[in-house]
Amino acid sequence: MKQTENHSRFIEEMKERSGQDPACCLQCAKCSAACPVSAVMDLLPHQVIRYLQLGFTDEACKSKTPWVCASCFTCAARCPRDLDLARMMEGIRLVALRRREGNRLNPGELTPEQLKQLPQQALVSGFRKYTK
Amino acid sequence: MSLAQNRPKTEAATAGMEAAAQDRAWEPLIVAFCCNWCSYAGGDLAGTSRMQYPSNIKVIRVPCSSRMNPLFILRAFQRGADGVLVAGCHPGDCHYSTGNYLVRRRLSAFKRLIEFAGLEPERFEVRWISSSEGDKFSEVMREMTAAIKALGPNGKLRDGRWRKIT
Amino acid sequence: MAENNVDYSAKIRGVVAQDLLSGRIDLLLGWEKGHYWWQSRPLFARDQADLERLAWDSFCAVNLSRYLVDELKENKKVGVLLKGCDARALNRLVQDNMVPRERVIAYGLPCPGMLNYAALLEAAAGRKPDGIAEENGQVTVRGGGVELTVPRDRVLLDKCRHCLYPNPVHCDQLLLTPVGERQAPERFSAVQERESLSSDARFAYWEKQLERCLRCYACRQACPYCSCRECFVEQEQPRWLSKASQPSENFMFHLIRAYHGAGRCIDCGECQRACPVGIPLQELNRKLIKDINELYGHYEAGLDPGQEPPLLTYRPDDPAAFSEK
Amino acid sequence: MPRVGVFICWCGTNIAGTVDIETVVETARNFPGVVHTADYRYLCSEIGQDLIKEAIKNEKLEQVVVGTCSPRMHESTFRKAVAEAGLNPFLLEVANLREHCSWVHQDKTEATAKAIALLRAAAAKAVLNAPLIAPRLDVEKRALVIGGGIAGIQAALDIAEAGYPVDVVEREPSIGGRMAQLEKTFPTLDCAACILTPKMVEAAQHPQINLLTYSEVEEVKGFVGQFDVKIRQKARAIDATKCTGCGVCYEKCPTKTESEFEMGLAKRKAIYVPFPQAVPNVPVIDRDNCLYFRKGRCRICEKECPPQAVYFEQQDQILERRYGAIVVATGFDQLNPVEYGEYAYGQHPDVLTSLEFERFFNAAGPTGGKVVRLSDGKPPRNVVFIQCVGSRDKARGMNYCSKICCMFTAKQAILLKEKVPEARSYVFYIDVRTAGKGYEEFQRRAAEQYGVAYLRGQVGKVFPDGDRLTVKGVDSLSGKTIEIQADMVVLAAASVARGDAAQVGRVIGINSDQYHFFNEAHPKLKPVETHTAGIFIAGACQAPKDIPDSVAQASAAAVKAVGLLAKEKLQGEACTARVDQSGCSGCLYCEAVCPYGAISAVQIEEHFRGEKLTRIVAEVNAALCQGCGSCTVACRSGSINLQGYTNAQILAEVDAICL
Repeated sequence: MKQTENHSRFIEEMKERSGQDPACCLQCAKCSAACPVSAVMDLLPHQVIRYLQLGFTDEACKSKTPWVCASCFTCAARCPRDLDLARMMEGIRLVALRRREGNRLNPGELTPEQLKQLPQQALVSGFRKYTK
Repeated sequence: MSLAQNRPKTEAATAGMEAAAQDRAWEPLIVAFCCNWCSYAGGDLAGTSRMQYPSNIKVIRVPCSSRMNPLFILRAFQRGADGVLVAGCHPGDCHYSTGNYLVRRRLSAFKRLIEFAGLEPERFEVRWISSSEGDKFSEVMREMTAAIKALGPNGKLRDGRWRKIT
Repeated sequence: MAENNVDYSAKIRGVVAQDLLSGRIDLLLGWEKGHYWWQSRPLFARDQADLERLAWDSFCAVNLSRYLVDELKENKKVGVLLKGCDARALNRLVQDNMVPRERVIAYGLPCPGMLNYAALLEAAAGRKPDGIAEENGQVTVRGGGVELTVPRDRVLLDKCRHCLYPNPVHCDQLLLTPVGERQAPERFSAVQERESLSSDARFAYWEKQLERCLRCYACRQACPYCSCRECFVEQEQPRWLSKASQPSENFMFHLIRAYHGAGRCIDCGECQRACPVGIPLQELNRKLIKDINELYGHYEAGLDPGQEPPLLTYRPDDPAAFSEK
Repeated sequence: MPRVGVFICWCGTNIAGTVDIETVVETARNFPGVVHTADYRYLCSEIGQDLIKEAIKNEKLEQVVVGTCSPRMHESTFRKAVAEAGLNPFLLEVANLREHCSWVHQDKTEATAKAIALLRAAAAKAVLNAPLIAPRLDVEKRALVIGGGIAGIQAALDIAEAGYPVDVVEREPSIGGRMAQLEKTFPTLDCAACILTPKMVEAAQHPQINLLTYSEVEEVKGFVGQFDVKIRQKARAIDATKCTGCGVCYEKCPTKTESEFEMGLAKRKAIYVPFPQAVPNVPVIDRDNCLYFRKGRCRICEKECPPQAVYFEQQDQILERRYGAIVVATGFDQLNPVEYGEYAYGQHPDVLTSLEFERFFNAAGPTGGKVVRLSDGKPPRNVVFIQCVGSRDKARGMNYCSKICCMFTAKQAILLKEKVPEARSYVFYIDVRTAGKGYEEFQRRAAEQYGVAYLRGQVGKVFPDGDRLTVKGVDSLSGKTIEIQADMVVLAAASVARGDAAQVGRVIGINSDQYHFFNEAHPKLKPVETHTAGIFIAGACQAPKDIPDSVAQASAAAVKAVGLLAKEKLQGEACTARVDQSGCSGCLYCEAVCPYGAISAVQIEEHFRGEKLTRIVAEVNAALCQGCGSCTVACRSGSINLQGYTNAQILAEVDAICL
């Protein structure tokens, strides 16, 4: 288990931002079973939580999963421990963005076609999710 | 050595506030009357489960919350309590079957009366805590302590002549 | 009323004299004139001579029911004159088993409200009045050769101003014709006014009121619900409170005095009338009446001795004045 | 001032670790009346108790104060010690320095200061303690068992075998309870009926046992040794003394309705016995469905009944009886998983709860013992078992583990393989919990010999897909999402308290936890006692429990009840209310608030100015008084006081704690 100060600070910050404590997770994996986008995740949601429980925060951040999460809240509705996974994913994203002091989405990288084709709402949501 | 020594025994609330500002060591005294069967047992469970709460709370055991004579409450304020709590079984769960139903009426009327006389509502509370609610016990104690700390020392209903004897 | 009170007194005397002389009652509790014209004090009549002094006028404020408790120890059967509030006081005492109802003959006197000497003084505008006359809801104050007339409502006792039951709610014999309904002003207005203040302002108000208390216990002596054989304030074991007139002790006394009337006080106002230093004691009693009515349903003490006082009963779904989470 | 001794317990480091014992003892020396102080590592030990007894004798102590654990723990221990030294046991006061102090505070200075305050209050109260004598009460030598399931039956048999008469009240028309609904029992695969039925018959035939089936407890009054109970015996509309149990009536009855015993999967008649082995084998007419009761015509059963036992006019009877002890064994329910929309329960006939599925194995069950799909009557190929449906679920269900599901699921998977050899079972679980003799071996057998696939993970959703069910889940160990085409889905729904448990608890006078399971008096040391003396609990009404545990607890409860019934006299409550008649004005407000009817009016004579007067005052029946003290507050003059918690004592405590 990784217990460095850096890792525990990450967890604490994530807990504070999301209001969710990974320690409450039973690892029943119901979130993963219910997740509609799990097919395109490299780690299943419960595995991300497991990494957090064990202190592998870098692995959790490197994973595509928090960025793929569509925040549909199915996991939150099903979780028997009343954990809001979607909020946790959001927490991981926020902390990760602040840690790296960078954005995962640069407006300059979007082609004019993309900008034209994508609905406004998607752009706003995208920037909210991938930039700090 | 006793916390009580640090507590100001002033007549009026305002004087108490000033004293509190000067004396940062002020800690409120809260007297909690707990019924033997539910709330006192809830306190025991909080203990067994090591659920921490401020030491400002001092518990007096009564057989039933319906043993609570309002005079005991006034006496506590008179002698220097900054807050008083009465805790009993949840209505319907009274060990003596109906005690807390009567208490609900008695102490509702009394609480409003002493508030009418000028006491802040937070200073006198009634809560239902069962023997299995150790967590609620400690939480109520934490909440009450925080609320009284925010209010400052109680000067109202306090007897100015009354001092520590030892 | 004052105009005709001689006639009324005579009429009352006629009825009760028969009962007293025939031995139906051993004693009659009524009123007689006191040292001053504006005072009527209790009369304990045992014979015709005593009865001659019986008076019924606008100053018979003293509640006679309280005297039954002691007088019934020495007399088998006692007759008592009851105004509206006195009749409810009798119910209070009967309900508390302080007075065996069957040993009392209650003579009902519909009451137009009693007058307040202080208010008359005020109405006399600086002159010392030496008598009054009453007609058609007007009171004429005589004094220093001048007569001033004011509406009767203006010179009523505080306790009578809010009276809801001027006619006795029960009696064995009604002696006079019932008075009409009166428009009583909202009795909780003073309480509501006080409730709107901050805690500190309320405390300051009561601190100021209660610092005058002499601990003479006149309020208790006058009160029909304070019927204990031994009052908690006088107990030595345990000593609930000390004898000193000291702010916190005064608060304790008055809060508990009022609390002991919770669900029992008939709101007759005798406590406040009896108070020599003018503490608004009725406000504390009314606060309790108001709250208990709001929380646990309307209840008027003294109307029906068969109805259980609200603090002696409960409903499982009662509301509370504290959080029940 | 009486001579007071103060004794402080370290409780190892439990108190001494947080409370500075030396300072506490030093301070206590100056409390009013204190002439002796001592402290010891374990005051409750024999040496510790001797320390107190010696001091009482040597120092001529008149009052004893101990600063120890909670009085709810050891008050009686120290009372006994004090009594052995010749003092009245009620001349003892306990300050709770452990549960209410050392265990809940960490700062040593604060905890020490609080310990002193608590001890000072106890000493101030002790000074005013008076010797008390508990009244001696009669014991009615008869027990009541509420609930006729396996726990109730066992408790009744044990009490009856000890020689005491027992009444068993059962709400349903037959005893047997949940166990009667089971086909086989884990971990031995005994047939449930084969082991239960003999016990049912034994109970019915035992000369000391009186079965009151189709009956409910309506009111419990009184107290330990003398509970006065009202039991409603619902009208069966059958004269049980005539009925031979031939069954002609229900064969002929034209009205069908859902069978409760079969979980609604089969029909029963309006006149019925719930199951073939019912005890007593006397039918009941269900008045909500009977044509005669609904519409005033039919009466076929009456005409057909050979011994003329049908008796439509029969009325409910109220039985009033006194009991010395009560055992509550009212059992449990299975959660209705309809709230869990993702499992499609109620949306597809092949999604079942485990209790429903159990009935499929029974030869007398809805399918005649064949495991088939309700949708098409074909045997299932793939069966998915989902664990923890509503258990370990603080969001939508119960926070606790239902304890029995892992085992009954393994059992059902094994039974399935035996009935339908080609069937394959999949179990989605969070953890497999098999604590119990032979349990682990049993579960492993399911996995190893019967090929049951255990998947550690949960099911996200069950999709009704044509005539099959698509189950989407995850195996968390491999991190693979799993999709199974299932023919049946069995939900291990949580075991929950009976729907009306809270209400029943109120009637009986025992309290329950947040889930409405009845509370034991102590989670470890008093597992079958309740907080109400003389009332004991057994079986799944206390918490989810399997059969061996229920039976063990039932026997434990029976021993407790027998121990009570065997007593010549019981010691009543010593801390009872007492009236000072000279101060009592006879208003009897105390009588109005007394929950036990312990206060009544009495006429006394008094001398007043040379004359004899009579007046009414209140009087307390100490045998009835339970010491709640509600009366003391209704008494404005303080003329009724509670011994052991007098007005003076509580005021003294308040004063001392505020010092």
